[in-house]
Amino acid sequence: MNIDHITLLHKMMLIREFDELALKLRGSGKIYGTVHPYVGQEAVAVGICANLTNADRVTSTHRGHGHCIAKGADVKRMMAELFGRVDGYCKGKGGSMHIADFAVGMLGANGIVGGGLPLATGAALAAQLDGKGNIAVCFFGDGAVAEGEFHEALNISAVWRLPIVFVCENNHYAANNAVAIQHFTADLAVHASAYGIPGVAVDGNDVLAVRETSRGAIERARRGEGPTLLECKTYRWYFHAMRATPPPETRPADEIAAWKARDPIAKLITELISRRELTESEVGTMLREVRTQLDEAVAFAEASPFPDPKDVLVDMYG
Amino acid sequence: MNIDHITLLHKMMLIREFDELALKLRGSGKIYGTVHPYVGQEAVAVGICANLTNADRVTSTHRGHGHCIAKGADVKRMMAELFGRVDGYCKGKGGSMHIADFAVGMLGANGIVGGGLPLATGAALAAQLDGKGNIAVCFFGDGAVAEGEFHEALNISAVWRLPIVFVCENNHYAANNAVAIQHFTADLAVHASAYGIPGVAVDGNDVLAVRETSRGAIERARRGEGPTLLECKTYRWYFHAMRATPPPETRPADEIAAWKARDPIAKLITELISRRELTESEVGTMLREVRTQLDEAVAFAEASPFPDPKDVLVDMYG
Amino acid sequence: MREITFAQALDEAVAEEMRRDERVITVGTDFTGNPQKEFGEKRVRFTPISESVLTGMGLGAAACGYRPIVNWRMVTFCFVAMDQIVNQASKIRYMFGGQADFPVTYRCTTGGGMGLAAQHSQSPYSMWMHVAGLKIILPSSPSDAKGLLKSAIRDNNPVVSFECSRLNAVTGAVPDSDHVVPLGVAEVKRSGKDVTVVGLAFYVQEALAVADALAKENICVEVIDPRTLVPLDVETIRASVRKTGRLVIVDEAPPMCSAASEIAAMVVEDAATFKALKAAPQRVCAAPVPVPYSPTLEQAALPDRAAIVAAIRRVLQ
Amino acid sequence: MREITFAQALDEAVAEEMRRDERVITVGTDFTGNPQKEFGEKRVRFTPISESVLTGMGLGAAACGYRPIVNWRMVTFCFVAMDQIVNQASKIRYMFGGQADFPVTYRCTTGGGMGLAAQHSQSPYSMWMHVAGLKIILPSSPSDAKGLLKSAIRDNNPVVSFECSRLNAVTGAVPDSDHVVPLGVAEVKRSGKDVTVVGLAFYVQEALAVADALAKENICVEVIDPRTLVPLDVETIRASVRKTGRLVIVDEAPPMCSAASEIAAMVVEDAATFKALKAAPQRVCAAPVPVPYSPTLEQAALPDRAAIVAAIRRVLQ
Ligand SMILES: Cc1ncc(C[n+]2csc(CCOP(=O)(O)OP(=O)(O)O)c2C)c(N)n1
Ligand SMILES: Cc1ncc(C[n+]2csc(CCOP(=O)(O)OP(=O)(O)O)c2C)c(N)n1
Ligand SMILES: [Mg+2]
Ligand SMILES: [Mg+2]
Repeated sequence: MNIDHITLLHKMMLIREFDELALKLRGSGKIYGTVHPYVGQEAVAVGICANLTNADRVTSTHRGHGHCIAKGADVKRMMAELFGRVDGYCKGKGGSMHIADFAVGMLGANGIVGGGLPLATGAALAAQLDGKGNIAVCFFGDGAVAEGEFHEALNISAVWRLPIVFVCENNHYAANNAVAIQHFTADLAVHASAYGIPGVAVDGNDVLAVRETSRGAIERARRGEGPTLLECKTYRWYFHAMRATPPPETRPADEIAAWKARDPIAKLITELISRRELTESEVGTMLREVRTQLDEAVAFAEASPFPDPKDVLVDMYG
Repeated sequence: MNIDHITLLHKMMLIREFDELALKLRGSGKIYGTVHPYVGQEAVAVGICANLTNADRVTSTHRGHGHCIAKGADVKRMMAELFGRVDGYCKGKGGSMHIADFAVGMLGANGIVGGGLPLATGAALAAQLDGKGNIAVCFFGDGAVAEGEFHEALNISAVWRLPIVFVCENNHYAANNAVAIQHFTADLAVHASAYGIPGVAVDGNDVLAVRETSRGAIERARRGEGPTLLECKTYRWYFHAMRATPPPETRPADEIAAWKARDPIAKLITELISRRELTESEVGTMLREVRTQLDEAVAFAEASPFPDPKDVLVDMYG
Repeated sequence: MREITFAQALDEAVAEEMRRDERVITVGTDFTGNPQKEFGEKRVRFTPISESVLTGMGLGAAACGYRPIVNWRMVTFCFVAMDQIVNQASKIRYMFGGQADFPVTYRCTTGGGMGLAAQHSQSPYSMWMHVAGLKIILPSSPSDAKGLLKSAIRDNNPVVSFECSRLNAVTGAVPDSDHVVPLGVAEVKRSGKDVTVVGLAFYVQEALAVADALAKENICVEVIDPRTLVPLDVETIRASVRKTGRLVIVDEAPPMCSAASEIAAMVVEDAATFKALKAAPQRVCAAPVPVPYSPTLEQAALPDRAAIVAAIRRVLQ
Repeated sequence: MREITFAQALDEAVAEEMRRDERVITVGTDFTGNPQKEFGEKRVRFTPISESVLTGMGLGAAACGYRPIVNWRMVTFCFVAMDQIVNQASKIRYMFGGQADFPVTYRCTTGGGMGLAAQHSQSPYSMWMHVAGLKIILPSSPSDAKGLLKSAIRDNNPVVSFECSRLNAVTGAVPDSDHVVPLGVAEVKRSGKDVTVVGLAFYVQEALAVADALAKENICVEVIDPRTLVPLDVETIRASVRKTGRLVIVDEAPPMCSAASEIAAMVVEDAATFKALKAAPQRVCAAPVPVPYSPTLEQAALPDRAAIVAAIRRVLQ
């Protein structure tokens, strides 16, 4: 048994089950607002964060649950946040799109496409000034590559050789728009060359490959050699976002089926079983444990009170 | 004698003398606000606009006098605008940084670095919809390449195959900051490749080369084959901008001297004389004519009244 | 007259104007229905997520003879495009001395009340009002939504259409014919003599509900909907205040430098209206915070009927 | 006390705070003097022209223990960074439930009157005031400039420092010691009994000049400088109005949804202050146009002493 591999699998399962559950709870009205499920993309967040410590900072997106869990956030407090309760990470003020856990270096989900790129660049600047070999990682989607902030962040990071890894999660769609509507090419790592930084693409459904490839980029950043643009090719299994009811699927059925056949969790399980690092029954046990953990998270959230309306002005200024 | 070549020379001279004069008039307080001299970069605007008609549109920058003249604007009305008079292009409302002449397809100077890129993209969209083979040209500096709008404009133009030529006037400085402060590389045409469009660099001090190279890009756009990024390497002879007094020079003296030795106007004169298309005395005559034309422009501006304060609300809405 | 939703009314406005004038084109990352089917891929364009270039592109195409409708979707998203709005769209006509017209319409949704948290619950219309050079509509009913958006598209200037999300599913009667509501004309949605309540968007409906309730106490509330924020129909509001002597303004933006501040200021700075005022004008606005996610906090942050009633009672004291 | 210029006072504030706390860093495309000499290339950084990333970078570095000063230069240029201001900086603390502080200072110049035309003559502070979550300073003298900017840099929240260009060369006495002016405290720059004039930035000086002139006619003008726009020292202004019964607000932004609107609104909505008012409050603001280039038009567009005097006479009638 390889503890690291088991941890990867456990985190991926936790993310998947968390988001499957979040969708159900959104449907039943326990969760408010919008849920952007990360299901299908788990290998990206988990593979990359496996190389990070709490002193490394990440910024996330609207589709942020996976990044939170991978970076080490507590699902109890995440769930409480989705429920809008005082024990949530943001005391119920943030909700799904604004979960942050500064204690583990998770500087926040972000409702603005591209909005996290400048923040991550600032975290990288701080890391560079600190000079302790810590780094920043910025997660963003293929859609964000069309925003000016993407370009500005890469440019200044390259000029200043900031310790940062730009992780483009290319799930081939921005909401309902396929990548061809957004970009000349589906290979978004090409953007690196104009900034003189490495541009690397990796199978974002292969957690071991993601971990390995990102390790190179991360070590490079730690050594002070500057940023990398890492493109993780992946796919989301579900709709872009869900409010009260699931929206209709607009993507080709065969495309979805093909990507589901490349399930990152199943892939890792198969791999670990074939390496004899894991048995089927251990998988079953792990899944049950994950579900129990999530049941507890829901119980924790349910038990947590709603914020007192009188506190509406609290937390504005420091 | 080659009329086209003489026209190129004449326009370049007119631009140079216009801006030399504008600096003097700024010093004497006849012109208000800020003057950004184009001296040294004349071959860029003139070489490119030689391939355009009034139905082609250009957008310009804070350093816009050269683009105006090259596109066919009348120096009389330009000068009146710098003087803040009612016969100026903007009736005195715009000044140096906001001269436009829609009649000749000059959609305006722009005080915002990068601000003209989206406008030009819109003009290109209009040209594409019109389907008459007209195009748009967007002038901007090396500094603007760091702004997000540069990236957004290139991306959407590439995806939509818009008829546009992006002309980066790389004069190697953004205000006092050398290109190395702004970018990983001094070769800014590299940005084209990520968008799948041609990126071409040309000696921006060689008007014949600029005209020739840009013709290719322009014809390509007219044929509906999409945008080109054209980098013109050049240099400004003077400070970034002048208000009441000329600011100190911060660039290396030998660098300035080397570029002045590559004066685009002198270069064309030498070339045309060696080709026997021109004589020294014709150059002298041309210069005198240009100066007379500018004297007339000043007289025109002086004779034009200041706007009536009562008209302050006029022109707000159409 | 047909009963349709606010959202349908807006879609109809766009479709009718696209039928009426083929220079009308529209760009955005998404559309309701399938307008490409009727109007083609040239005139209806799906775009990359690049609000800044889209905003300037609309302006540039407008300068060249088209009448673009740029859909920002949520107002939130267009802050990345603010340069093109503030430095270009609002100034371009005047600073170029009126050389050209710029008939571009920018559409976006506004407002909270739906559990969408800070970034997705904004109502910052006053930021646009402050910038001289934009026209601004803010309808509160399906009929006004259709009529105002049609006027916006036909207007020769940049017009920003703020469309309140909480009104999307509201239904109302909309005239069948070519229904146009002129810009710059407020509407007295309910006439009264005791107090003037100026509501914006969703809060017009809320003010009307409050007026109904208070009628039972013989309090006669006049409800005014400015409908267009720029140009603002100052005279209709002032005339109402001169009649009632009392003013309450209701809006879901935070109070500071809001549309509500402007309405209060322009009412009191007119000598005759000031003289007619019998009580201190009251603003009923959101708490000065980013809109929080949790329903208990969001309710506390946004104005509600109780707050409107309380303000009315204050001015009636 | 030394006499120094407004511009020098601001430079001193930054230098002193950088000496005092090595977590203070500063980024921008240009700096006055040569701060890199004293503070090094790590802490003083010349940047590409990328205001959006700089704005968010300041916030991100602030989240990680630094105290960045981001110099936008002209306020005009930061409209390209508006997303990072409105959607990130102003909301990040509250929406994350107060997990971290964000001690970042954004500096920029404002104002017209120098022949720089529409894009380079803006005073849009009210747009930032409207967004809950930012603190805002707007000094009118060298002493306040230094003291407020020092407070801004020490504050644990995003603070925007609006620095009026027309004041740059103005000189004034500045205390030698560590001179700090607290945020949120207005100053009565001149005491009077007949009318309260609230001026902003350059127009504080103009109001004082007008007060001098009117003193000869025995008109006793009280001049108040809010100094900080957020938090706004409402009580000092209201107390003055309760004393004088008359209010004039002077600012070079256009009137609609301006700081002047806010001051008018918050004065009149307080019952006691409203009662004390003897005349309709007057705003003296810019014409509702982009600032035009030509001196004749620019003068017509911006407020001047004559306009202030006229407004004072109106409220005294
Ligand atoms: C600036 C901005 N524009 C538009 C949106 C609306 N929006 C939210 S998510 C999304 C699609 C993002 O696509 P991508 O970056 O590929 O991320 P994914 O959803 O695929 O994870 C859009 C358009 C937004 N949040 N911010
Ligand atoms: C968005 C924005 N940021 C900053 C400025 C201030 N500024 C005006 S010109 C300039 C330098 C521009 O350099 P470049 O694009 O290379 O053009 P050049 O002046 O060399 O022609 C700067 C920083 C501005 N006008 N707009
Ligand atoms: Mg995507
Ligand atoms: Mg340059």
